[in-house]
Amino acid sequence: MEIGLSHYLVLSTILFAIGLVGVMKRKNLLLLFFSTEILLNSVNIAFAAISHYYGDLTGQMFAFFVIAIAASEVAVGLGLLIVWHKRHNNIDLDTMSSMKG
Amino acid sequence: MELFLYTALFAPFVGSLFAAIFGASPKTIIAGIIPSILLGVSLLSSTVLLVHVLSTGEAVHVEMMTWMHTGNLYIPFGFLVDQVSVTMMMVVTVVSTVVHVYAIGYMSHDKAFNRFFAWLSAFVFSMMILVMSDNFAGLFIGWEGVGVCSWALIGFWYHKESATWAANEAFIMNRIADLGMLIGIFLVYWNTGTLQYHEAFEAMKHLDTGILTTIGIFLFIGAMGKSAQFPLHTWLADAMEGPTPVSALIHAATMVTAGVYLVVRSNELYSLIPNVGLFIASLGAFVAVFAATMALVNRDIKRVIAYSTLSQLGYMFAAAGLGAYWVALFHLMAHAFFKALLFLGGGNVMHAMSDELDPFKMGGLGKTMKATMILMTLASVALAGLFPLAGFFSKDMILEAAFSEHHFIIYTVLLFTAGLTAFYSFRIIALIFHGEDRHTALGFHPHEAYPFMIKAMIPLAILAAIAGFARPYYFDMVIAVLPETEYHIHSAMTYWTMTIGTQLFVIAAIYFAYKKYMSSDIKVPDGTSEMENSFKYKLLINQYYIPYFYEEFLVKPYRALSRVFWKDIDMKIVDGTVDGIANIIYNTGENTRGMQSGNLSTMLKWMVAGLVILLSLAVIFGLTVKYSGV
Amino acid sequence: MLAPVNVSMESLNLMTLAPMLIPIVGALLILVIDLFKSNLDKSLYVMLSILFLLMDFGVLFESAGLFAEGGTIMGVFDVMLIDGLAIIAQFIIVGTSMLFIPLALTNTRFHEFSYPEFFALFLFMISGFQFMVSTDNLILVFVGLETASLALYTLIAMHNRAKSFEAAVKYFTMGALAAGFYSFGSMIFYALTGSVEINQIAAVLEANQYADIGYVLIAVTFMLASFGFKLSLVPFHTWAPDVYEGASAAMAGYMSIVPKIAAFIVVMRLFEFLIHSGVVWLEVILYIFVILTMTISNIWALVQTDVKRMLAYSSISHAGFVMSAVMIGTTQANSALLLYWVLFAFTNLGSFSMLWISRAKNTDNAAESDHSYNKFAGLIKTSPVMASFMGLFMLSLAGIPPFALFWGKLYLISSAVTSGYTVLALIMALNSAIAGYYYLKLIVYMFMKDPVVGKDGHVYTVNSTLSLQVIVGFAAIGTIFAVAFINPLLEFITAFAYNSGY
Amino acid sequence: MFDHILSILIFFPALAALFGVVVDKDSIRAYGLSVAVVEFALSLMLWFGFDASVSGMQFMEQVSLIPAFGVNYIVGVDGISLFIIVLAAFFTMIGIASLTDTKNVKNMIITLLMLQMTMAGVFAALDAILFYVFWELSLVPMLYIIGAWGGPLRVYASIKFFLYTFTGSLVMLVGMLFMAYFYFQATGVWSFAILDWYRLILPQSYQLWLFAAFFMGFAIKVPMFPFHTWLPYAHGQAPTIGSVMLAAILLKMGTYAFIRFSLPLFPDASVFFMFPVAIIAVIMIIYTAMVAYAQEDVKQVVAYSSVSHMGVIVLGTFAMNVEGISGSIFLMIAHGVVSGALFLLVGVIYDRRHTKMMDQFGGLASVMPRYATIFGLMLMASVGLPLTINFVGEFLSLLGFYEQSHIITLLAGIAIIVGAIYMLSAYKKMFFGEVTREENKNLPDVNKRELLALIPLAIITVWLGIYPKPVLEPINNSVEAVVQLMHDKAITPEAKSAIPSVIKKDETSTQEAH
Amino acid sequence: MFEAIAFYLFAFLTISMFYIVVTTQQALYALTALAAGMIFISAFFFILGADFLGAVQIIVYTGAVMALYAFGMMFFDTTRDVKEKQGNKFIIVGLSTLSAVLVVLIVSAPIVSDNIVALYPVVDGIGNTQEVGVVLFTKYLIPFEVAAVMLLVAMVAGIVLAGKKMDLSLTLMNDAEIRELNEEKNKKELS
Repeated sequence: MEIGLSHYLVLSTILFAIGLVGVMKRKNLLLLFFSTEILLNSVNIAFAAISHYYGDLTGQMFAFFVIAIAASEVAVGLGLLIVWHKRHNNIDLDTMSSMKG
Repeated sequence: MELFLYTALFAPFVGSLFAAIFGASPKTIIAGIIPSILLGVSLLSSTVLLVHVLSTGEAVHVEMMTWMHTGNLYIPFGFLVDQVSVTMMMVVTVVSTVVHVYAIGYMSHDKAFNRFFAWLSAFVFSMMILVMSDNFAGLFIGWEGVGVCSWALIGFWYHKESATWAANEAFIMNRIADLGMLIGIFLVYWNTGTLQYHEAFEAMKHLDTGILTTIGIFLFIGAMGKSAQFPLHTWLADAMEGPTPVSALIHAATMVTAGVYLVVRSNELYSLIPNVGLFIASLGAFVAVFAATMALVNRDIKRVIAYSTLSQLGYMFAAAGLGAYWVALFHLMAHAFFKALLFLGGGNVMHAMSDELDPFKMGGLGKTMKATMILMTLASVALAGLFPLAGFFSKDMILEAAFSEHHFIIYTVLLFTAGLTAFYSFRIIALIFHGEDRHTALGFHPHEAYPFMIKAMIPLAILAAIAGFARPYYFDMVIAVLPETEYHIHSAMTYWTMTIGTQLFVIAAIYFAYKKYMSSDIKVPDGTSEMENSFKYKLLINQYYIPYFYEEFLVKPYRALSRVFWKDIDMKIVDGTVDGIANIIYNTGENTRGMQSGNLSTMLKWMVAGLVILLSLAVIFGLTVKYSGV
Repeated sequence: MLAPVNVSMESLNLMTLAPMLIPIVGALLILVIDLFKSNLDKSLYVMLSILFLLMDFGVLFESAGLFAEGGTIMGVFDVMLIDGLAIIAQFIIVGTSMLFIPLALTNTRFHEFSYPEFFALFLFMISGFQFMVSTDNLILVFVGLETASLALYTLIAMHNRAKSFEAAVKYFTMGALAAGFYSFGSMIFYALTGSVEINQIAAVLEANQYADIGYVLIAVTFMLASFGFKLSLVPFHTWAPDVYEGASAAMAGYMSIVPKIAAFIVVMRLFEFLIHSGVVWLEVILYIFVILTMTISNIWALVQTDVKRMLAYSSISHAGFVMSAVMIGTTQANSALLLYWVLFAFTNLGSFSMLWISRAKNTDNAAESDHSYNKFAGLIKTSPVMASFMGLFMLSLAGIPPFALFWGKLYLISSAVTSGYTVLALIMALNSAIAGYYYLKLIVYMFMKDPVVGKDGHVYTVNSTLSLQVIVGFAAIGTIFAVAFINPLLEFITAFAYNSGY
Repeated sequence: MFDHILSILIFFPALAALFGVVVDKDSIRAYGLSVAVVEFALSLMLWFGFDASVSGMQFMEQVSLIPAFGVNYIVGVDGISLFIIVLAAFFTMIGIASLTDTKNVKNMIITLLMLQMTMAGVFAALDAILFYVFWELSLVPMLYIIGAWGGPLRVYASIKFFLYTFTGSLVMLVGMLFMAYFYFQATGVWSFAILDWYRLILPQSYQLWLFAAFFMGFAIKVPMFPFHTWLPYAHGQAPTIGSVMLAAILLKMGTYAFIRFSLPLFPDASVFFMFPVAIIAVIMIIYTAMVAYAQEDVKQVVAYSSVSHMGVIVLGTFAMNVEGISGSIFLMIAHGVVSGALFLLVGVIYDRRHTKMMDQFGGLASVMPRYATIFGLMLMASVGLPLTINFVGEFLSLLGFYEQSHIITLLAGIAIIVGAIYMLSAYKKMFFGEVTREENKNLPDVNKRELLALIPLAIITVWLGIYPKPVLEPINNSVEAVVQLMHDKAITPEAKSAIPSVIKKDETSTQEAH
Repeated sequence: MFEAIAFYLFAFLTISMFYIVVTTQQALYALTALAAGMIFISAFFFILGADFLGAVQIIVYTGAVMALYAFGMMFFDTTRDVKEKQGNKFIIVGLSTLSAVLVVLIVSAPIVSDNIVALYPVVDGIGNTQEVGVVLFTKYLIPFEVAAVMLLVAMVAGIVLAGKKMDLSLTLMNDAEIRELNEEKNKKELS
């Protein structure tokens, strides 16, 4: 049973879908951020796999940069999270709807 | 001659302007005198022109300036004084001069004296344009001009509801006819390429009868309105709300005869379409008897005279329709004189009776108003057509024409109408001047009119008396432009029988009228007598219920429909649709703005939802391509 | 062992990097200055930023000259791509930034401008956008995009009010999701073609004759979702109104222009070849997007009570309007897009600056938000000049000729007409009519109602300083006399776009 | 000196309006009036410099605006536009002169001057985009005038006015772009110049669509049934001056555009749509006249009467012959003068009584005789009395259309009846009868300022009614050129036969030369 | 064979870890599961021969990102259950299932790619790290540098947001208060 590219892609897609579920389901900002990490990580698997099967390094490069981006996002995201928490003393999305319409 | 032509035309205009300058200022006698003098000037000029035309037999034709010129259309202000128009000019200037002078007295107590003269002179000016124009457009200018002057003068006492109502009625009803006239003019233009009488009539000779018939009918519709022919006749009786001089000038002598003038002027057209002519004649005969019947019972002096006018217009149309154009014109002239006289006399009576119009409330006025009585009797005799006054000559000719053309029905109707005419004329003479004094009891103190007013009427009286004798000369003059139709009854026997028979019939009618209304048991009717409750009387006094019909079936539905159009269709449907679309858009926004709940979680769901929808579409498309392509 | 890599400096074309490096240097300088001496006045940083941006602008001219001579320039291992689009987009980005940064010089003090970091981040953001537009490598696009976005989130949050945090968080979170979409989309492209460079992707797909159209569509879908977020296309637009409302007016105005033009450029690069290859699906989807975005956001804008929020929806609508150019995909349409955006920049600069001028420190208690319509009632009586300017910008946004945006609309609709999109042209026209209503609403409030805030017109000009007035004046002149510079602009844009193959 | 007179005419008032910002508000009225007088004098100079015997465009100026896209600043006048420009300048002058005490008079004057710019621009523009620019721009001052100085529903009315016309004209814009594109396809050059477009012969199917697109814009502006409902609101709510400008000039834009664009560009489509349009025109004439009759507010009567008269103008336009088109252009001017005057007159009484409801009046003829006289004159002109200005136009319009259809003209001719009905009944309600209301007993008659505005209008009304030649002749020459162009361009046999050729006219004109 | 087993094992592990992340009510569980999931992912990288990436994954994610999150969590009360009110579960479940099914449906079909030329081919016999290094510092030099800028931006942003007194509003404070604040700050620096 050969593991082909498709397997990795399917895995990646499933993980991505899990990430999407998390994004939609999570009302806690921090856990929401976790879900976005899942999204990015799932893509990384696919990149690495494609890179492997094509024998091309570009995919690894992409994954590398995705990691960097994820890390930066975490920094900014946490900054915002903390500021928000300082002000409102919670990180629940449902409290975050002062603007609408 | 051009100078005289312009003088004749513009003198009334100058007079009108002069009076108009004082329009808003208090009464000044000069505002009446100057226009009257200017009208005299116009009369003189017209006379000069008449002499010129008589002596040379040549028409005077001038073209003052271009009015409209675009494309192939070319309409000048052109004026033509030929045998027909000079007749009309004489009639107009004579009657209007007399009426002006008379009105100085008649209107002397009116606040709006100046305004009256401004309008009256303006009317004369319009009438002069009407008769002098050498093209249909010019005719139409005069046509509408007299219409508006008539409107202003009928509604002269604008504080009276009835007067303003009558004015509007007259104007609108005339407009209905004018539309016909306008269409006629369009037809003339598009078929002949010109509106000049001469060229147009020339071109018509080569046209298809169908088109000519249409033209003839539409032009005649115009004439029907102005000359108040059935069914557009109701305005004329109501127009009597205006001051009496106005009625004399406009609604008896001049304006209402414009229709006859039009038909006479278009004789070349109507000669080509005898069927339409016959229709005109029949309608004329019908109107003659129709109006005469209404005059029989009416209790308003002026309305009686108005119906009589209507009836006489019927005669004129009968004549014109039968091709006896010159007879029609001749009757027009004669009628102008005696009818104006009759009206002015009526005006004297009104003056005397403080604007009371019911002859039943008068009686025995002959004692105090001898001059008026004589003049009115004279006019009535002329109207009745007794020898040797003008009416005899002109009316007799019409009967002869009908007879010799073998239209015996028309003849009979007209003959019968002659009797009716005599009857109702003398009915009011008898009621006003003779019989018992019924007015003193009602608190009236009648007095005779100013002497100069009486004097002013005298020329008319003279003309009404002698005009008939001018017939042969007149005939010689107008045959230059009108068809030479002389009617000779083949046998002298028949002729004399007819003439004398007619005279006797008329005299009998007069006698009957005197007998009935001079009796001392005439009372002011109070609606209780048997006669007043009879169907016939009701029918006649209500003018055959035609005004009622108009009110119920035209005016009220129009008003209601207008309201429906405004409130329901315009505001609700048309505007409602526009606002509805706007509201739908706005409300869509209002109702869906909740989608933007401001909740981050919802926003994220929207994003994912968008993605999923796109994905589904992509899959569907991808599968379609995959399985359809292979 | 790997063979050593020999690279000559010439082949690197380092010149292509110059425009992006300048703002980075500027930003670093600002950070360094702050290290040595804190509490310096904001005017210093504003002027420094402007100086660096000016330099940047000048260098762009240099690049433009090079492009005009030698066509597209690839640089630094073919990662950098300086073509006409890149140059025009950078002109717009840098130019607009230059015009927006003086808005920091307000009369009243605002939290964010007290920090030099604000200006540093601002400059970083600009360089991020510049990178984003001047490459066709999806990696660099991604990195540039994130650099700019992260800076932007921070800038919004630095306004330091509850609403601005909320806005930043919303923007950030959705941005993170969009980043996920982007990477997934790139991944599929990579899987399909083995490349992350757009021209390579295009070439490979072309060679395969789009055999795997389904996969292409999946990739396109993810890309669309990602850039739909950036461009605020319905239904990915939900962040826009909230973020505009939460951000300061100056920032909101900036956001309505610069990030979007950068995104538009990438979208053009990414989708143009697909559209030209006859991917019907994409065309249909874009058609739907365009119409949905234009119409729905217009309808929502109708019911707003806050001017800034209305302008947010209006910006969405404008973006949808312009998106049609991407769908049409002709040179005329692409030129129209860029032209439209330049003119839109002028107009929005004006309108948001006007809001900014009138922004008080505190939200007025009487009014429910910072810039409610009610606040502007009767402005013509209290502050006629202000009202006239505001009215002018509203008219321009509504597309009333001869003001700036009309010409953009004209050219854009014309491009639709030229390509046979009759229905689209009509829908665009009718949407302009709907949009007329909400712009008009503000005019109605300003010109036809009686003042409620107070007789004193000073309320409306609390922030007014000379620099703000200059900016507004500049925007007004650009808006009114747009017709004077449209021709050279259009010729320039058309030539550059055409020579870059768009 | 005539080289740039059109540009001066267009931009002088705009510049003056800008300068007006600094003029003190007590002196602004004098300032505005002097500017308007100068503008009017300029327009008269234009008239005198105009060579009536030339049928083409005169005083042409051309400046490239966006050569890359074929947008140019091209202005020029021919007989069709000349008089409307003069009329616009005239009404601006009259309007400013007759301004009564208005709040914010300064803004009003500035707005009016701006409006004057747009009006001059619309009629002088010979480039479709330039035309569109002024066309749209003219909405703005009007919006402000209605919205800021209007009645209680002013905001609703002004927005309705703006959006309705705006929507229509956007559709028109799409049409223009298509037209330019077709021109581009045919020649390879972008051009929006109308004179260039005239040379383009389109297939009939294209013409039909383009005609429809242009029609949307024009029909709403005219306004034609069923797009007319903005008008009563606009008039009802607008201040006097607004109604005057709207009725006198702005409505004419639509019908003018029909002659400038629809007819010469799409002769076949015009012939194709002739009957539908004519039927709409007839509905406008009769239906709105009846609606006018039902009104209770005298201003609404005049407003609806405008729609009715515009119907006649449209009908004349679509007569496709020289008589009809000349007539409709003349009627535009005539209706401008007369309806403008009528709105001014309504304004006079509104200033005194602050109501326009007819049942509030009655018997005014005795209280205000001069007023009644002038009103009467304008009323008679409005109902199309010969020797007043309206008659010439109405007569020619109907005459022209009679060639195309007898029945429709007959129906349209009902205008003269229904027109008389609503006008006379309105006049009767206001002026006749006894003075019943106490407050009406001492109303002052028209004062000098009002006379200053009204007398010239009265003079024009009569003068051009009697002697329309100075106006009609230049119109005629230009219209002949247009009709000939249409004839030459027509491709379908129906259109060829419906549009007469003018060339055969030579022999008649020599004959009439004496 | 080994590869297949490893793949399925780690696939199962990652999926379950991430499943825990999105479903658990305990923030600490989620954090731990996430960290574990990341590490399992690095296993894939090693399987796929991307050793460098695997290392980075562990270092950056588990080392840095998770540490950051852990710091972040210290601000909050992590012992409490995370309460999440769900409006409509159907939407979430429906949308995510649908998306997964759709993508899987397409992706599971084999990709037929011709014409793919590896631009930066993996060369046998050379360590992955070295290869990556060469590509990273030639072709991807610029993205690499930009990523550096990005990290700087993130750093500055983090400092500004979390470190600079964002809980005070300079907008609303008056001049005197700000001066006081600055003096305080200077004092701290001096001391």
